[in-house]
Amino acid sequence: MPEEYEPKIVAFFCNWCTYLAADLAGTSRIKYAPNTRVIRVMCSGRVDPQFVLDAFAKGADGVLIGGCHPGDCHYQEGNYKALRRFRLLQRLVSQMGIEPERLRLEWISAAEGDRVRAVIDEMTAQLKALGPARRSHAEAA
Amino acid sequence: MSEMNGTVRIGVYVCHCGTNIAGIVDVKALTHYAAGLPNVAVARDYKYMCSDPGQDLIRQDIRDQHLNRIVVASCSPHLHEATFRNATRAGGLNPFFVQMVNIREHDSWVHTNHAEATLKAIDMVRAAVRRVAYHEALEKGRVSIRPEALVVGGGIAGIHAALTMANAGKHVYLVEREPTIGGHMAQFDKTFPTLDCSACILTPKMSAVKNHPNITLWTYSDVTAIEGYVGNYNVTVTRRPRYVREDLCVGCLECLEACVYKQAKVPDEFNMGLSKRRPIYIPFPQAVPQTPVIDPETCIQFKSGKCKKTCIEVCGDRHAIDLYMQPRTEHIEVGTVVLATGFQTYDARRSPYYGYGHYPNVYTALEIERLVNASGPTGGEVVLRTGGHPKSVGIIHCVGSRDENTNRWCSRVCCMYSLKLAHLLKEHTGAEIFNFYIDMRTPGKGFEEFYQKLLSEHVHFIRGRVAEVTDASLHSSEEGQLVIRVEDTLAGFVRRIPVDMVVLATGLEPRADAQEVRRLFNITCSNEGFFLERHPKLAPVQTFTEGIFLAGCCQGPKDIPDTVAQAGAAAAEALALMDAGYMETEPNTAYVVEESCSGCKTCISVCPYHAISFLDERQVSAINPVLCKGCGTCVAACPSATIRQHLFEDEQIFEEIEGILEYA
Amino acid sequence: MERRLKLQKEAEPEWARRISEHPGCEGVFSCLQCGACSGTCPLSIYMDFGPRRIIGLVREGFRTTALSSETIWLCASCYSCAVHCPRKIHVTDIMYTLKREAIEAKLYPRRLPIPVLAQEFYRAVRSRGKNPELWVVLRMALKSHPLILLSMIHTGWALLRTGRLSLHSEHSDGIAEIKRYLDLREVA
Amino acid sequence: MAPYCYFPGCSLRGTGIAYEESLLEVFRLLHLPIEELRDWNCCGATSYMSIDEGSACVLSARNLALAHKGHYRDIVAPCSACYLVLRKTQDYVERYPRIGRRVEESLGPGRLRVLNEVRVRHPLEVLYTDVGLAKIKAHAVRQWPGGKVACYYGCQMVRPYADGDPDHNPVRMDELMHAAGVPTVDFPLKTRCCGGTLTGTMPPVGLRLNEILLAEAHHRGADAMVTVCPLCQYNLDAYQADLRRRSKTFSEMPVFFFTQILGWALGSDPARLGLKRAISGRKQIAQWFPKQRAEVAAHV
Repeated sequence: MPEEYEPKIVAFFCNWCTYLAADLAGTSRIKYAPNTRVIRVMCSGRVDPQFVLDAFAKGADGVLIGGCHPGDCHYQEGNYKALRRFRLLQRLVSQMGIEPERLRLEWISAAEGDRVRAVIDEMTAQLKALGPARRSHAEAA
Repeated sequence: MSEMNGTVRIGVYVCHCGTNIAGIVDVKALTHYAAGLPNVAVARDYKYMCSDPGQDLIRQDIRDQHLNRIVVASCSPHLHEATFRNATRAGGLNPFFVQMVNIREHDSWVHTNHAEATLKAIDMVRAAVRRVAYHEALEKGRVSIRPEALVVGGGIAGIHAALTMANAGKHVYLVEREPTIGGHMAQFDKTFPTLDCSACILTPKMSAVKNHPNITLWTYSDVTAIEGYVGNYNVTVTRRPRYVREDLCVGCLECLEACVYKQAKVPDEFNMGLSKRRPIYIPFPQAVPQTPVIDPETCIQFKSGKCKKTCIEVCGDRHAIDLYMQPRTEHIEVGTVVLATGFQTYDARRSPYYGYGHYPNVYTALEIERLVNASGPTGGEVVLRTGGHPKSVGIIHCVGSRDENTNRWCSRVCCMYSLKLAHLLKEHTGAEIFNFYIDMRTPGKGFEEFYQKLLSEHVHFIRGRVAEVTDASLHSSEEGQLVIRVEDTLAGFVRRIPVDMVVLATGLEPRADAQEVRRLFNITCSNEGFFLERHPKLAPVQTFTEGIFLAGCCQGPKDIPDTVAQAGAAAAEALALMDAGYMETEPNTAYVVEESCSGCKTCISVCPYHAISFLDERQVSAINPVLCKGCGTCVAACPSATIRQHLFEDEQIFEEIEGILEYA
Repeated sequence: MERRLKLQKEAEPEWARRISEHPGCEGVFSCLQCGACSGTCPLSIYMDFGPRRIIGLVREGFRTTALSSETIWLCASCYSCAVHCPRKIHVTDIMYTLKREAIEAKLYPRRLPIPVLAQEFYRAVRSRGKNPELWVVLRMALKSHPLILLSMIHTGWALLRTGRLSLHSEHSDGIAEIKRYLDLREVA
Repeated sequence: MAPYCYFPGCSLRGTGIAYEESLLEVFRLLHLPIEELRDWNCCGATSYMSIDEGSACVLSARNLALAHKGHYRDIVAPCSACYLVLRKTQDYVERYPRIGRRVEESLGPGRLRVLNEVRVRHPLEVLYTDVGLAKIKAHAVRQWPGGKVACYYGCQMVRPYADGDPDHNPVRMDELMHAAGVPTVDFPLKTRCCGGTLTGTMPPVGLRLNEILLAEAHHRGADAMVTVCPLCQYNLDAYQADLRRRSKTFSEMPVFFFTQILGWALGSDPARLGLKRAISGRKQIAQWFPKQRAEVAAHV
């Protein structure tokens, strides 16, 4: 690649913890990599596996799901449901030949603005190292 | 089921937010790009979209340009979604045809590269434009709000919140963990900067609580469970047995004198262990309720069963003492909750270099409050643990505050209460007083004046964080005293100052069980562990859980006036809800498309609110919109994609995903 | 009398920034100037500035003043400041960094034996791989204050008669390897 | 069990020779296998850090690498300076890539990670954790004749890389002494710096620091001081004559290595503990350990 390749990460953030953490990162003027695009859902439990597969199919280099810490879910246990689905997704995705680093689930509470930076910067760096996702595989989904 | 109804005409509005957004994102380019997107009828940028003229743009365009979808690229929806929905409604359009794009918190404030930030904004706007086309008209739901309120914590914050709501005619349940209400304020001697007697201004409010027809006071009790949702919380309160029945006790306190323990033997919690109490006791004379407690840990009858039970004898036919009392569980329904669970002070043992717990004459500030108090353990006479009166006192500020090794925040009240204690100790003992501070913080009405007063009283102020308190003397002049070693950073040299008494101005920190309480009420904590408010500026007493409000130090360190003000604010917010009698709810509930439901019942198992039932006759699931909180878990779980969610329809999210990823 | 005035042109903010990038010096700009370091330091009472003011000088970029101070050399690196600092600043490591800079810039106070000892020690170990205590001390004394030797005679004799002074100086067998390791710096 | 790797450092071959003698004796009595690190080099101490921290880390890295090559799990560094620099090197190569690269240049590619596979231990911590107070108690066969002792921990062993003992108030040496039946006094200056090399470079300053320590120990009713570091022991022991000259109220006291005291309690032949190498308090030592009189006399 001539100029540095910029991966694109689709992020699903829950309305009550991770989305607010990202807002906090903003109000605290914490700087991080500009590679994520956040889609707000009420709860990480709303993230339908199809969303993730569609994102990869349409050319996402990575998908990040953010929810409340275990026990802190605004809807009691949506994040546990998300976790179960996530495990399933991981297997599915790897069968499609997509590297595991490209799919990530993180618990980030509304108070952890700096964690948003840490996670996004780390994931961006990993994806840069990996290079663009092999879309052909993804489209098989 | 949403589909593109008629021709979609979208208006896109890009906010500069002064330079907050425009300083990083190229708003002109963004607007120009948006104007070229499919279905976009008009795209504008404006300095402040949230201002009236900004909102007018939307209203005008809806009428003149016949817009039926609105996209606002500005700040977080948590801040202004309501604003733009209202503007849209005012324009004669259903408010749910709006989609916000967060290009401030999630873009301009967190990125530095103009090109990258603008590109990100472009992606996000494109996604919103595609999404909003699939929006549909929705009506807000309503939940009724019960007129009863629960206040947790009976310190000055809880007391004031409870009284305010009770005076407004609402029924209030005040639950306090300790045997009496009053909290920390009851332990203070005087209050800064006015030096009026803490008890004198607190106790009238305490008895007001006791006598208020609209207040149910449960002391020695804990909230053990809470279910339901805003307006309709079901609360379980467990009342621990005090072994003296409040309904029968007349508060004569004869039982205390009658106790077989002629000499009190148990360290008195209220006096910070500086005095002793009996197994049957009342925390302090003006305690509310005026009902003694029996502490089974130390009562002979409970330990051995071999007590003469003189307390019961003297209580006579009042029969108020009941050694067989059991814990009681109360179930109540309330519409709103005010949390006022307060703080705890930093444990000075965590800073061993100051010798608390090792040198008897090292005290915490709270201990001094009791020591100088006329009704305290020594009747207000300042006597050292080793006997005698101090001729010199060192007050060390910022103990367990502003310290990365312990608590990193400023506790806000220590400077002022240290000044207060300096004044009181000088008044009581005439001792030489040394204050050791890092920065003197007196930003409050009359605070700076108070500082000035102390300076004129010849109290010493030495700027420097004390390194250690030791009894190792370097010179005969230090023999038998505690030596404070500190750099006098203003004079520029290290000093050793021998004193008879050391006072540690310990900071304020979250209660040890703050995390459990937070989970119980389903709210969040900030990093420090204090309860997190919904917005630091605009919603300082709200939480992210509707109907639950914060008052006092459980939200962060603050002094009494600020606590009372905040308690009033919390009460007002709760009252506003209860007086309205109902609250509008986001119409983001899930719903079943019956014809495609396979009746597999997967959804029923995943719903945390039991909002989904199975209609046997029709063999399909049905969702009760009142119980549904709109998390969408069932939607994602439904194998036949037959459960859907308003505001978060699959199409809408797919459009958002593809909008983000489609490179223009 | 001494005229005390600092012109802003004497300040070197770039240097301050550079220092803050050295290992252990990250915290220099978060200093509160509370004086916990100088207060707990057993030697600050002999220092011309003391750790707190040194950090003040560093972050304001007063390079020469900081590097020519005696303070940094009197630091015996007991790390008391580091564990007391409410901002977790590694004051001791900042002192080390300044010592290195002072030697490179040849700004260290000439009359002080301490930097001389450090350099003698450095040379001895480079050539032997081990530190021949007696040798290093002698050279240090001769190079700075030969008079110190007088004060050492008693101690020296006591050590000798209790067999605590090894006159022959040990070598590491791997000295060749060690030299190669250490020299890498010069080439790199 | 795998033998401990013994890293004497320069002092234990010179001024601190008694530390080596007694340390090895204690390990022998407790049947702890210990072998000297072959071909070790100087740790660089504080001086190296003052001139070039890269090289300082290289010096210690070499010792760690040697220990790893010898398949040792623990490297035992009795000298606080050595202990600190070894720990600091492990810390720095992890935390600061620049240092890491510099060290890797020397050790060769891939050798960096091995450095943290060796555990750096101080003998005090080995005896406290690996052996344990109970076993010391059980093996302590001999009554201590030397009265009360003041346990002096010094600085670099407790700060900043304290191993389990709280850095503001370490207690493990005191507990070991009690286990060995040796009474201790409350010594508030237990972690106050002895001045290190200042006794040599700035005698008035260095001496004063040690005067304060010895005076306070005496004031607290201690008959002797106990140390865990060769430099502390040297400073406290070697200059008492000068201190006596400075003030008549000053009274001499022996300054032991904690291993000398443990060795005695564990029943060692005093001759093997290097007691005769003391410079100060030789009178007391002669009284407390009569068997030694002949030997001591020979040196007076």
